Amino acid sequence: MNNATFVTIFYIFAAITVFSAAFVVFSKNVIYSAFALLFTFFGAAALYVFLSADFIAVTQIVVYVGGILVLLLFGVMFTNSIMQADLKTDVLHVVPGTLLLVVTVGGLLFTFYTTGTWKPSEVQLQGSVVERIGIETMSRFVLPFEMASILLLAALIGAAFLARYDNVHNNEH
Amino acid sequence: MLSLIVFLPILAGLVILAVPSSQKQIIRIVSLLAAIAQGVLAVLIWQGYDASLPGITAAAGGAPEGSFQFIERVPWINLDLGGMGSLNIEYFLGVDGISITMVILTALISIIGILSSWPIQKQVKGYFILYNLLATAMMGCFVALDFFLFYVFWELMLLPMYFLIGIWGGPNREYAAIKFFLYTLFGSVFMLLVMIGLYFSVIDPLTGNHTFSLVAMASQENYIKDAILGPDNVMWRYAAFIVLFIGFAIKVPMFPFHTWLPDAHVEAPTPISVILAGVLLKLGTYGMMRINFPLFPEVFQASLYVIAVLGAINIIYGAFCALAQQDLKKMVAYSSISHMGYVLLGLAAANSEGMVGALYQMFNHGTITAMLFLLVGVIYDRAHTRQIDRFGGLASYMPVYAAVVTIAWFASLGLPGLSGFISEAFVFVGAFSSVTTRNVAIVSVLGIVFGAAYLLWSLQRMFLGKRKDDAAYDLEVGADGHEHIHFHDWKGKLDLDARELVMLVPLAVIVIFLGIYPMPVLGMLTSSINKLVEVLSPVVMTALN
Amino acid sequence: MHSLIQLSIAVLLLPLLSFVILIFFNKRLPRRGDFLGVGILGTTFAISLYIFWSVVVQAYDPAFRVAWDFTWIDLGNVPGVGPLVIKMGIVIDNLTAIMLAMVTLISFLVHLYSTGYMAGDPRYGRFFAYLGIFTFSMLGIVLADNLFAIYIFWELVGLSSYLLIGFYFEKDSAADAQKKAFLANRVGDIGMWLGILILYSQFHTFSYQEIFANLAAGKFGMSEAWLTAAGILLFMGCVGKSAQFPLHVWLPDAMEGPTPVSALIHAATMVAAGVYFVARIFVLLTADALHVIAFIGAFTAFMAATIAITQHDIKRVLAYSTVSQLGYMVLGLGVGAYSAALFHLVTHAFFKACLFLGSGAIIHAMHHEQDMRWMGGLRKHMPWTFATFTLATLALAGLPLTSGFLSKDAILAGAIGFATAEGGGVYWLIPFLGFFSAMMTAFYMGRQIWLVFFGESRTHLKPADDHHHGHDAHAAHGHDLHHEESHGVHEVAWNMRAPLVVLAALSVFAVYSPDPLDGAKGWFMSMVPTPATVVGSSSGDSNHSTAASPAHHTGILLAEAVPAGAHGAETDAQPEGVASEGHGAEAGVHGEAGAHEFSDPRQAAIAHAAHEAHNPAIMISSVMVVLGISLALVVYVFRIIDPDRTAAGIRPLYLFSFNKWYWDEIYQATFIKGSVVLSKVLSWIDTNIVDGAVNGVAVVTKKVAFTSGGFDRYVVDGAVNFTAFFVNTTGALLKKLQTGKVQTYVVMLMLAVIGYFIYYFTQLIS
Amino acid sequence: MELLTNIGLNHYLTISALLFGFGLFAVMTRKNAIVILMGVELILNAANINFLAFSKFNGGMEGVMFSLFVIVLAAAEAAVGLAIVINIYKIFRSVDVSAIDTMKE
Repeated sequence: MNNATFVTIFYIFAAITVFSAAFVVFSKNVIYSAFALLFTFFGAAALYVFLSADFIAVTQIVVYVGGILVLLLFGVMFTNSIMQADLKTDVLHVVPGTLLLVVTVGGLLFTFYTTGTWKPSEVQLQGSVVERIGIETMSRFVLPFEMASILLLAALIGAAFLARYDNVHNNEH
Repeated sequence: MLSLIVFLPILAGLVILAVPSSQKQIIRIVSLLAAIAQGVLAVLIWQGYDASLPGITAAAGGAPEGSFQFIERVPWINLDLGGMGSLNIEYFLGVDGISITMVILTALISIIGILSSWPIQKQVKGYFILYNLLATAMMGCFVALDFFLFYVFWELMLLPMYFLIGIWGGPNREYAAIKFFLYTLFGSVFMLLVMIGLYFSVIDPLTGNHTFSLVAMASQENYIKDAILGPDNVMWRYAAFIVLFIGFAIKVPMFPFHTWLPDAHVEAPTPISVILAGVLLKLGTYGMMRINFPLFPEVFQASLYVIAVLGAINIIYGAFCALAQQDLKKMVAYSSISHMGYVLLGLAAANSEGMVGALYQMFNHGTITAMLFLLVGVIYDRAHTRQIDRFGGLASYMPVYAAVVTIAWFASLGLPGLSGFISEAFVFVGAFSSVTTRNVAIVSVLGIVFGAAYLLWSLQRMFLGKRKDDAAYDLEVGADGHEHIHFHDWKGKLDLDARELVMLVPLAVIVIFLGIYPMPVLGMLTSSINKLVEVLSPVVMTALN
Repeated sequence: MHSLIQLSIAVLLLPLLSFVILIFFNKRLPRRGDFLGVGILGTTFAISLYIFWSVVVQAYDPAFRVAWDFTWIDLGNVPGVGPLVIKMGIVIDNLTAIMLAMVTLISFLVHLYSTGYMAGDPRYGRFFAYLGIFTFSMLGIVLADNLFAIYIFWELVGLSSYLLIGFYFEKDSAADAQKKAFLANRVGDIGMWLGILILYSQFHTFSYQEIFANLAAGKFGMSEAWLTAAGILLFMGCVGKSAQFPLHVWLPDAMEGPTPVSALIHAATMVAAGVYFVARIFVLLTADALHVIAFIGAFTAFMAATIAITQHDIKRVLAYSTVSQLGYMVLGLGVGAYSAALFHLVTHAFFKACLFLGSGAIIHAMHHEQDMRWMGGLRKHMPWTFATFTLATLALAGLPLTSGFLSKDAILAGAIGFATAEGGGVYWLIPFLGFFSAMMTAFYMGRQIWLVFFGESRTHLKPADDHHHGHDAHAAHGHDLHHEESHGVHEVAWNMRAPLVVLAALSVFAVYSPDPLDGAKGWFMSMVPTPATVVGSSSGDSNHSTAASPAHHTGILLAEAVPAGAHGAETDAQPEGVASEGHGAEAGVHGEAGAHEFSDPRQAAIAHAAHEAHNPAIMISSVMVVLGISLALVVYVFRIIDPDRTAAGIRPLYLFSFNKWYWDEIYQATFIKGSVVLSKVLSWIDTNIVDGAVNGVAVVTKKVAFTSGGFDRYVVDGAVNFTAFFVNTTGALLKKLQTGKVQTYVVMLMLAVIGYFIYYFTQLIS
Repeated sequence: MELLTNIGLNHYLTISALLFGFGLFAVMTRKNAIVILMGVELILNAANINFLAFSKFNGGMEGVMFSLFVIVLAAAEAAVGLAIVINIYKIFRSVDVSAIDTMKE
């Protein structure tokens, strides 16, 4: 894979990511947003591959696309009647939001490009990092790992508790 | 032991809180039982008291043990003040000859006060809770050996007193209560300043820290030389002495700070008058003996003559004012002023005879004046007036009452054989023996005559002479437009009843017994007084400085 | 403890027992317990008589002395003084023994008499109780061995006197009189108390013996003037109690009490206590103090005699006569006739008690008529009373063959001796006043005897208006059995008669002295010799100022102490050092009775001169007495001079005497009114100025408070309110930001972040 | 041109900045709670890209590990967030966050 191909592919995925993200945000229809988000995730996963993080990319697809996105879709379906014509969402704070969007992005980009003092290391990540992830997980990052597992458990229970259908609770309100 | 005797009334107050306010009898009985228990404890303390230990200052080596007795000492509040050091307040109780006398008096008067509170019908629950709070504060003042603790009890006393006068008092009660409260508060504000100044001037020799301990403060060697109230700061020491003296003098009350007393007495209900005159006034002179004088002995020595003159003014001025009064209770109030003048005079003598006389006078005035106020209460109960002119020939109506009145009146005018005489005699002996106060003593002796004059005159106008007709009474008492119980309604039950006799007879017995044989009380206090005189004597001061 | 001490304690306490029992239980006892009072006093008298017998008759020693004391108050180790105790004790010597017998005898007789006189009184039992406490206090004075104790009993006597004068307290006059008596006595007492204080402040003891010993040793640290002052101040106690000028006004008023009380207290015993007390402190009186005492005594004797001449009330005449006679005793002490004065005390006690009891019998018989103008002719109705009353009158007048003659004469001899020794001049005034008073005494007593017992009954002459006095007494006594008319005048019963006879018998010379003209030959004056002074006479006549030095004194005292050793053994509880010296002093003083060899030159001179003056005194006084009696006869029996017309002729003088020299009015206008006015003024000052100042401070504080309140409301509070307003407005504006919408908050959050970024980067750039 | 063809750190950062901006915009402006959640996911992805980019060009594993944890966190967050949204829906019968302004009171 030569450099030109690499660059081209990079730009393609970058464009997919950015534009689909823009679509997510600007689309009035929630369903469309959700599907656009799918592309964003894919794009991001591709970018991860470019960044030598193949395992992360796979995880991204499995977790985001397979889990979170489905969850979001279910959320959309739970909270909106699909048959209902008006699946659009209203916006508010458009002017300050836009302003902030421009300022934030502009600020960030300005910072990135003016800093110029990023000092990339001589040794960059090369190839697959799966094995190193495994080693790191079980050595330096064992504590965050375990904590993440506890967090997940807590989130599992919490989500199940919150979302369960509680008739009595309902009636009270 | 001391904690128990101090906080028993408050415990009783808590119990009363739990009793429904309709159960008046239970409330009274609980209070009475607490007071009696307090009395029993006082007797136990008296029995266990070793009269040979001196008190006033610490024993050799700086420890209060071996000088004070029944000591209870635990750290109470420890505040770190950063750059200013730390604030160490102790819960420090103990008795010596001066305080044990007052403890016994307080316990006795508390019982009498409860008995005389029996007929009170208005908000009985609140009354007794406040009363018990007052009893705790009084007792606490007498046994506290930490200045801060003393101050806490001292201020604690004001509150119940204010309400007891302001709620259960006579027609002009709010005025009297406010006057009492503000006056006393005015005095104690300065005390607070001096207290803090003293704290930073005194080092406890045992711990090396600053201390509020009155025991440590009473020894001049514990003062830091250049501290604010240290021996070098003569001006501040004078100022501190004067403001402390005024603070205590207001309580005594000393001329010209006395005017709250007649008002407070006239408006206060009988038991509160008894407490006020019987115990509270003594706190002023007790404070002088415990705090004001031993902490500033050289200033005390310099101001003997002034104190003696003020005492003499109290004696004679009080007697004259009493002579002019038409209201019997006001007359008795002024007699209190006159009699507390003897205490001041005795203190100013600065020798053992005078100081023994002063302290003994405090005790005796407590018992005698309690009798006087109880007796005034008795006649007010029956006639609903205290105007001396409206009575006459009462001795024929109420022979027992007249007899008790005669004993009380004669005790008050210092008849030998009754306790008041011995204390007054010692005061004069002391004041005359001291060269400084000799002239004052000579003038003050006139007080004996005027004291006899107003008491005998009132006795004559009320009790002797012709027995006024019932009809005449009707007319006179009814003339002011108020509905009074007329004397003829009381026929048969006019004289003292059993409850009143239970209050009065023990006091009369004490007054007579201590007049014949004073050693039971004097024996306790002599060694402390001798120590106090030694601490105050100029010889010791020059040796130190 | 010596057996006599034990007995004397019994003597002291028995009357107290009588008081305690009777005051509490008199209503529950049969006859109100009068038998108990009489019985106890009888026992007391018997014991006293035994003491008298043992001391005076058996021992017959002028220096007899037994003492006992105990620690009453222990003040511990007093700084600057050392161990200090205050002791109470009893001392028995000849004088004490005599006084004990006298007091208990009269008290016993008065008890007995009262069972008749007071019968039917509603407070009959209480009367005996009061008599009991009086007797107790009086015996306390007699037995006390120190100044503090005597002061205590002194005031207690005052109390019992107060109670007894006001026994009929329903009468306003009685209530006034009792108050007056107590207050007048208090005025005297404060003087006495100051005197005690002067002595105590020097020696830190109250004991006579220790004070005397210290004085004799010259340890008195203050100036001589203070010692004189101490003497005069102590004498003030006597002035009050013995009704000397200027405090004599209470005694005549004290006659408002029941007559037995007048006899016991206001004639025989209590008023004599003052004299007794001066005798006790006699040795420490300086010459100056003695001069003051002599003049006051002489003046009192004279003044009271002049007043007695014009009084109508039978008891008032006797009261002023008592004042006059007390003046004699004080005069006697003042001139140094110590033995004579005490002798007169005893003789006077008996005959004056007899007179009072006799007058009581008369009053009783006359149904409480006390005005002599309406009496007369009682001689036939009351022969016993007449006889005893006359005998006592003769004794009082000082006619030879009576006890009064012996004692009065000795005093007058002493007065002449004193005047001679002091070098004449103004000092002759004292014997002159004495003799003049003797004449007047004879005159007014003759007048009394005649008005009461001779002539015809004048009861019917009494104007109806004048009845109220008797009436009141009637009502108070509850004697409504008889009516005022004097039909029932008859001799009194035996229990009232017997005391009169006993007391009259004791007014005869033979009881006291074998020689009817010289009391000095009798046992009394031998047994109670004049003690030597302990203060020297340096302040007296400068010619005699070779006062014995303290060392000289002590030497004599110690030397003389040896023969007294026999009695020294009897003083078991005495402190060693000082007391034995004191004992020696007493012994030395009394060592040679009869031949008075005083170490003090002034005292010796007076004693000598008095001895010389004995015969002139007898003659002059006899003449004066005869003159007085003759005058009385001329005026009232032979009617040569009409008393009424004479009185009208010298009306100002008459009124002056009749109104008692206006002393009451003067005192009323000055001291009493002054005190009341002063008290009113001070009370006004108290309420309006002192308290006014307090209230003024309150008002000012209030004003300040209102001002600062205004300031507070409009400025301080205004600021606060503005702040509140500002906050409120800003809040109202900012509230709009609080939409409750999460996204608004996010927007703001981001704004803040961006703000920070911008700040950060500007910082970074610059 | 060099800048465009030589893919370096800044390219990734630019992408992540844009994603972050879009995510923030969604969170700020959209009324629908679900879309807000989506915006959050976008922000998380932007962060992930940054992590990985820095990790890549730094040669260290920390960024990789963190992005792994971020994904885990995102999963948990999505689950809980959706549960909350559903609860909100149950209570208010709406997922319009502008209507849910009970915090105002």
